Amino acid sequence: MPVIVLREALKRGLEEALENDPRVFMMGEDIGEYGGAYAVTDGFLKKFGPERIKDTPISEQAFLGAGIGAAAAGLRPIVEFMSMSFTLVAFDQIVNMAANLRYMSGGQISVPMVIRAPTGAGVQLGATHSQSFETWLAEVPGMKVVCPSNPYDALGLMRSAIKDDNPVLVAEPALLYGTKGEVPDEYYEIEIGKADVTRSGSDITLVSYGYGMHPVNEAADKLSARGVSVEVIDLRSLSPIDMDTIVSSVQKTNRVVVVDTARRKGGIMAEVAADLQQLATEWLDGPVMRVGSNDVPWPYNRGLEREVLTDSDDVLAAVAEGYGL
Amino acid sequence: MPVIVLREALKRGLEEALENDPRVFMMGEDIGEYGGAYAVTDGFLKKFGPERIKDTPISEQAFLGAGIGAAAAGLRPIVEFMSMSFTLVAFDQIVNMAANLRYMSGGQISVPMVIRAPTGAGVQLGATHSQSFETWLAEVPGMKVVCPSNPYDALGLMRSAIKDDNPVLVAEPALLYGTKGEVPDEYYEIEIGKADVTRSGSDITLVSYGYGMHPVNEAADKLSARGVSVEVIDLRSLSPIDMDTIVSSVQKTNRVVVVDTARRKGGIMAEVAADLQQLATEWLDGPVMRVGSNDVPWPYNRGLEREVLTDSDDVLAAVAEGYGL
Amino acid sequence: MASPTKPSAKTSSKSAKSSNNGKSGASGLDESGAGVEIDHLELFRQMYLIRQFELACGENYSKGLIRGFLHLYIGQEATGVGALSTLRDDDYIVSHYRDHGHALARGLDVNRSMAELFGRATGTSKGKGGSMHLFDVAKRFMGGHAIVAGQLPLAAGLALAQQYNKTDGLTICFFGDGSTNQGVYHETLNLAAVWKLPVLFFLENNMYGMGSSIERVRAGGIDFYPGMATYGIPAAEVDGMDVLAVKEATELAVERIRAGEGPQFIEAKTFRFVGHSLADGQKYRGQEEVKEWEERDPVITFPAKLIQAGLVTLDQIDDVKTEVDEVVAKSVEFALQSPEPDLSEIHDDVFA
Amino acid sequence: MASPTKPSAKTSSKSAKSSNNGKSGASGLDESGAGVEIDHLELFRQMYLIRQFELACGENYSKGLIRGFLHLYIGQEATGVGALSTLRDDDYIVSHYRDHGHALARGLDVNRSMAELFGRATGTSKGKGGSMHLFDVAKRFMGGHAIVAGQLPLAAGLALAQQYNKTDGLTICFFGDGSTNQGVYHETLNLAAVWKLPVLFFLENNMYGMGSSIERVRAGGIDFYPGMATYGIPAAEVDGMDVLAVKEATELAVERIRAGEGPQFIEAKTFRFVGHSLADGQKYRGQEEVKEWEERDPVITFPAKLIQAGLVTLDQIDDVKTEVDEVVAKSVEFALQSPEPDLSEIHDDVFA
Ligand SMILES: Cc1ncc(C[n+]2csc(CCOP(=O)(O)OP(=O)(O)O)c2C)c(N)n1
Ligand SMILES: Cc1ncc(C[n+]2csc(CCOP(=O)(O)OP(=O)(O)O)c2C)c(N)n1
Ligand SMILES: [Mg+2]
Ligand SMILES: [Mg+2]
Repeated sequence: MPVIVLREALKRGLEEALENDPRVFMMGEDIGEYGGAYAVTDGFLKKFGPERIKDTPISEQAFLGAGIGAAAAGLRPIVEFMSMSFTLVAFDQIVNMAANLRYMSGGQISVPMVIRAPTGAGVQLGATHSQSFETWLAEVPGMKVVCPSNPYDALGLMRSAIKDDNPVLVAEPALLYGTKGEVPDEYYEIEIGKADVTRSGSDITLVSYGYGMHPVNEAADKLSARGVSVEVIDLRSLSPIDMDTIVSSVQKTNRVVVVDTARRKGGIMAEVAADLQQLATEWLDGPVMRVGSNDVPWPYNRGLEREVLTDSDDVLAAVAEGYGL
Repeated sequence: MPVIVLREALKRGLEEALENDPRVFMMGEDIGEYGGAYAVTDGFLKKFGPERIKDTPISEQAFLGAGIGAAAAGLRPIVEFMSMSFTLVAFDQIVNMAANLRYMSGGQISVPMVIRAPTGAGVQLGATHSQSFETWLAEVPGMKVVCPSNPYDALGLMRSAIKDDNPVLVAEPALLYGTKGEVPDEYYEIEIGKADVTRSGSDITLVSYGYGMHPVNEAADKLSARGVSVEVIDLRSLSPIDMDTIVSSVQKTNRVVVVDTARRKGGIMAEVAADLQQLATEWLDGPVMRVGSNDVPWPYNRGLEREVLTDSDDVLAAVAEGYGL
Repeated sequence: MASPTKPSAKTSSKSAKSSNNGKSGASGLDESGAGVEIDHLELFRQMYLIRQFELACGENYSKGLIRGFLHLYIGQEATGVGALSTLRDDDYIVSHYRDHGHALARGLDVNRSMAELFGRATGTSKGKGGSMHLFDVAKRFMGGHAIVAGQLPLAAGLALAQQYNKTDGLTICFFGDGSTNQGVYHETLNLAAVWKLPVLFFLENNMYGMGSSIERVRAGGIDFYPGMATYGIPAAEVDGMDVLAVKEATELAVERIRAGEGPQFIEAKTFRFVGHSLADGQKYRGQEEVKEWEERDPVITFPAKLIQAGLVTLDQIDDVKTEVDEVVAKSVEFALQSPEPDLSEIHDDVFA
Repeated sequence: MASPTKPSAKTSSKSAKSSNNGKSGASGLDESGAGVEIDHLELFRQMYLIRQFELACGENYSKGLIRGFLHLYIGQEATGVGALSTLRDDDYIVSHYRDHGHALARGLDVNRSMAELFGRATGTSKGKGGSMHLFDVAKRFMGGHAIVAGQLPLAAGLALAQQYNKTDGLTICFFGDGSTNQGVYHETLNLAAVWKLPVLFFLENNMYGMGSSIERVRAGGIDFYPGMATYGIPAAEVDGMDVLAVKEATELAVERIRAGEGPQFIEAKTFRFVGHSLADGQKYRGQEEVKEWEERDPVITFPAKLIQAGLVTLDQIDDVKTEVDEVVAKSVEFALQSPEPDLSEIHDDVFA
C-alpha cells in the first residue's frame, strides 16, 4: 500500500471533496496565498480559485459564524483555525450557534460544517498555543468531534466529517502532520463514533486517541516485551464516544488504562473513565486508571514541556499502580 | 440566627469588600443605574459612586480583560457577567489571560479578580441562556471556581473569593437567588477548596453542589424516610475539588452517587467520579453512580426543561440502580 | 438623554457614488404620488398586528403562560414592517431576541408564533425555542438569536451562500444599538465588506441597550452610520417611526445590493415604549422621554396621516383593527389549546 | 500592494481641539534645534541592539537552540525605540508576540531576555514563557501576548488602575494591522474612550498580518487612523521608519494623556524586512517591495543622517556597534551557560 504522511492524507480528503461537491468550499487565515500555516492547503488557491479557497481576516468569530450561515443555507463549508487554541475567541459561535441551532429551531436547520484545527502541545509554543479544546467541544450536544492518530484514519475520518450533516470538529494533532502511514488508493470511509481496536490482547486494555496513541503504543510494546498481552483502542471519535467497543474489550481483559496527552483534569478521559466504571463494574479487576498531562499551563522550555506531556513511562506507571503489571 | 436570601448574602459580601478595601471595585453590564439584572448590586451606584460601580458597554471581552489588567496592577476588581452563558464570548480572555498570565510570566503577575455570574437552567431561557460553563472553567489550571447552594455559603465563599490572589469564578445558581437561609452577623469565611458534609450518614454518600443540593436533599429525605442513612456532601468549590472529604465519606458508606444539574457529559462530576473510583477503589461496594441533566441543548418548554433537569427521582433511580437501595 | 430625531435621512460614505443615499429617507407621503403602488393598509395592518400581538404577549406573560425572557417590539413596529415590505421570498431574514415584530412582518403564522411563546408543540420551533428563538426556514426567517450580536456572522454566511450560488438574493440582519459594542459586530462588517456580501445591516437604534443609554456606553455619540466609512459600507439614517421612510430607504439599499454593490447599512432611529423585557422597571430613564416618543407612535400617526391624505378611510382602518384583534385573540386561543410537546421530543433535533 | 508612505503625519479626529496632532509627525532632524536635548546616539544604540539581537535569535533558531514560534522585529526598530523613549518608569508597556524590540527598548536585561528565548531558568519568565511571552514586571513590561489583539484589554485595565489610583501614569499598547480585525480591538477602543483611560494605542502597521496584505483582509484601505473618529479618539499617522518622528508624535500623545485627555492612537507605517516568523517562506509578496522598504532601513539611514547633520561622528557610531555586538554575543553566551529550569518548577506559578 502507498505510504503518505498525515498532512497529505488530510489534503487528499479535502481535495476530493472540493473536486466532487461544488457546495464544498474552504475558509481560514492564510489558507490561500500563504498556503496554510501547516501547509495542508498548499496549492489549493491555484487549483480551486479564490471563491472556494477563501483567505479570511483574523476574525475567527466572523468567519466561523459565516460558515454556520453558509451551512444553514445548504453549502458545506470547511473552516480552518490556525490553532485549536484560537477556537476560544469563537467559542460562542461554535457552541451557541453551530451546536444549538438545530435544537432551538425545532429541527429546521442543519449545519453541515467541518471545523479543522491543529491541536495539542509538544512543539514549545507555550501556554496560549498548546491547548486541546476539542475535549470541551466534545461535550457539547450537537457537535461531533474526531481526532486521527495516523494517515489512514485522517483520510477516512475527514471523508465522513465532510459528508456529515452536523458540525464536525476535526482535531489534527500538530505533532503528527509529518507522521507516515499506509493509505490505500481505493475509497473508504471511517464511521464517526466507531473506535478501532488497533492491537488485540487479553491482559489489559489501553485506550487513547490522536497523539496519545504514540505513548500508548510505545507502552504496549514494552509491556508485550515483558509478556503482557495488551489490547489497544484508538477512540478516533471523541463525540460520540464508542463505549461499546471499550466495554467489550474490558470484558475480556478486566483491566484498563485510559490515556490522554491533553491535561488530565476534566478532559474526555474523565468522561470515559466515569462511564466505564459504571458500565463495566463487574468486569473490572481494579480501577479505571486515568493518565493525562499535568494540570498546569503549558511551559515553553523543552524539558518542562516534555515532563508535563504524557509519555509511555506515565502509562506504564499507571499500569503498574492499578494492576501490578 | 437572622434569615436572609442568597441574593442578600452575596450583596453583603460585596458591600463589605467595597467598604473595607479601596482597591475593590465592580464592573458589569447594567450593574449601576439599572441595579443589576438579578438585582444583586441594587443601590450600589448611589452608595459607592460611578468610579467603583462601573456600568460597562456590552463588551465582555474588553471589560473582563480590563479587569485582568486592573488586577495585574494591584486592584481587586469584581466583574459581573449577566449570565454564565455570556462568559463564552470572553473565554479567550479568561483562559488565556486570567488563568495563564501567572505561569507565562514565571510567577511575576497575580490576577486577584472575582468573576461572578448567574448560572444554570430552570427558568425557561432556552438553549443559549441556560448553560453552566463553570464546569469548563473549573478544569483550567490557575482558575478557582466556587458555587454556593445557600446564603451562608454564598457569603462565606464570596469573602474568600475577594480575598484570594487568584482569579476566582463565583457561579451563582440563578434558581437560588431567592432561597432563604440563616446567616450570622459575626464574621466568618469559607475556605475555597473545602467541601461541606451537610448531613451525616452511614449507608450512602450523595455529592453535589449549587442548585444540585436541592434534588439531593430531597432524595436524602426520601431515603431517610425509608430508613436509609444518607451522608450528603456539598462540594462548594469546583476548583480545587476536595476529594479528601469525599473519599473519607465513602470509606464510611462504601456507596456513592455524584449529582450535577448541569449536563451529565464531561462536567465536573465526571472528574469527581473518575478520580473517586481510583482513590477509593477498595472501599466502594459498587460503581460511582453519576447523575446529570440530559445531554441535549436546553429546551424552552417548561415540561421539557423540567424533564431534562436533574431531579430527586433521577437521584433515587441512580441509588437504586447502583446499590439497590 | 436621547431625544427623537427628525424624520430626515442623512448619509455617510467614503465613495461619492454611494453617498447619494440622501434621498432615501425622505418622509413617505409625498406629493409625487409614489404612494400609489404602496399598499398602505397592509403596512398598517402589519404594524397593528404586531402591536396587538405584543400586548397579548405581555398579558399572557403576567398570567405565567409565557415564561423566560420576553422582549416586546412595541414602538418599533414601523422599522420592521417598513424594511421587510421590500424583500422577496428568497431573501433571508435574521433577527435577535426582540424578534416577534420581524417574524410577523415576514408573514410567519400568527397562531404558530404565539404557540411557540406558549412553548407548545404547534409552535414554530415545536416549543423548544421560545420567544427569543423564533424560526421558520420555509419563510427564510432564520431566527431569533439571543446572544447579543451573535446573529451577525450567521447573516453574513447566509449572504455568502447567496453570492456563492450566484443568485441576486440578499440577507437582512436586524440588531440593536447595544450590539455594536460586541466585537463580532465589527468583525462581521469588515468581512462582509471585504467579500462584498449581499447583506443589509439594519440597525434599530432605540437609544438603549437594556438599561444603558447610548451616551453611557459609547464614545462616538448616538449616530452609528457615519462610522461605516471605516468599512467602506454605504450607510443611511432613517426615521424609524415613519414606515414609508423606512420602506424607501430600504428599497434603495436593496436595489444596490441586488446590483452587486455589496453590503449596505441602515440606521433607523426608533424607541421601545416599554421596558427592555418584562422584568425591567425602567429606573434608568424618565417617563417624559418615553412620552415624547410615544407622540410619534406609528400605529397611531400613520393611519391618521393616511386618512388625512385621503388614502384610506376611517372605516377601512377600523375594519383592519377588528380583523386583527380577532386574529390575535384566536392565536392565543390556538396556543392555549395546543398540546405540550411530548417528553420523547427531548432527544430529537440534537443531531441531523 | 502596499508601498512606503511618506514621512509626513496626518491626523484624524472629530474634535477640532485634538486635530492639531498634525505637527507631531514632522520628520526629526529639523532646523529648530529640537534635536539638542535628544540622545541620538542612545536611540541608535537601541535600534542597533534590537537588530543584532534579532539576527542572533535567527541564528540560534536555525541551530535549534531557540524553538517554538519566533517573530523578529527587524525593520520595525524605529517604532518601538522612538515610542518607548518618551515614557517614564511608572508607565506600563504591553506588547504582542513580536515583543523583543519593545522589551529591549524598555531596557529589559539583554542576557535574561536571550535566556528566556533559550528557555533557561535565568530567563525573564524562568523559561516558561519563551519568545512570545517576555515579561518584566519590575520594568512594568507586562508581556508578550500571543493571541492576536488579546493584549488590548489588559492594557486598558492597567490604564484603568492608573486612573483609579489618580496617578498620571499611562499604558502604551503595541499591536499590528492584522489585529484590528479581532473584535476585541473595537471593544477595547470604545471602552477606553468611554472611560477616558490613559492608554496610548500604538499600531505598528507593517502592511501584513502573517501572509495577508491589508488590502486583502480589510475593506477600508491601508490607513487605520481615520476610523478613530468613530470612537472620538484623537489619532495620528507617523512614519515608522523615522525614529525622531515617532518620538515626537508619541511625545505629543503622551502629553495629552497625562493631561487627562483620555486615550490616543498612533499609527506608524512600518515594515518587517523578514518573514512573519522563522517558518515563513514569504510566497505572498515580492522581494521588490521588501527592497523598497529596506532602502529606508532606520538602522542604516538614521546614523547616516546623524553624521551628515554633524550630530555624531562615524567613530561614535562604530564604537556603539562594537559595544553592542559584544553585549549581544555575551547574551548568547549567558543563555547557553544558564541552567535549564528544574523539573520541580512545573508546579510552581500556577496559583498565587
Ligand atoms: C453577549 C451578551 N451579553 C449580554 C446579553 C444580555 N442582553 C440581552 S439584550 C441586551 C441589550 C441589547 O441592547 P440592543 O442591542 O440595543 O437591543 P435592544 O434590546 O435595544 O433591541 C443585553 C445586555 C446577551 N444576551 N448577550
Ligand atoms: C486569535 C488569533 N488568531 C490567529 C493567530 C495567528 N497569528 C499570529 S500573528 C498573526 C498575524 C498578526 O498580524 P499583525 O497584527 O499585523 O502583526 P504583525 O505580525 O504584522 O506584527 C496571526 C494570524 C493568533 N495568534 N491569534
Ligand atoms: Mg437598543
Ligand atoms: Mg502586521
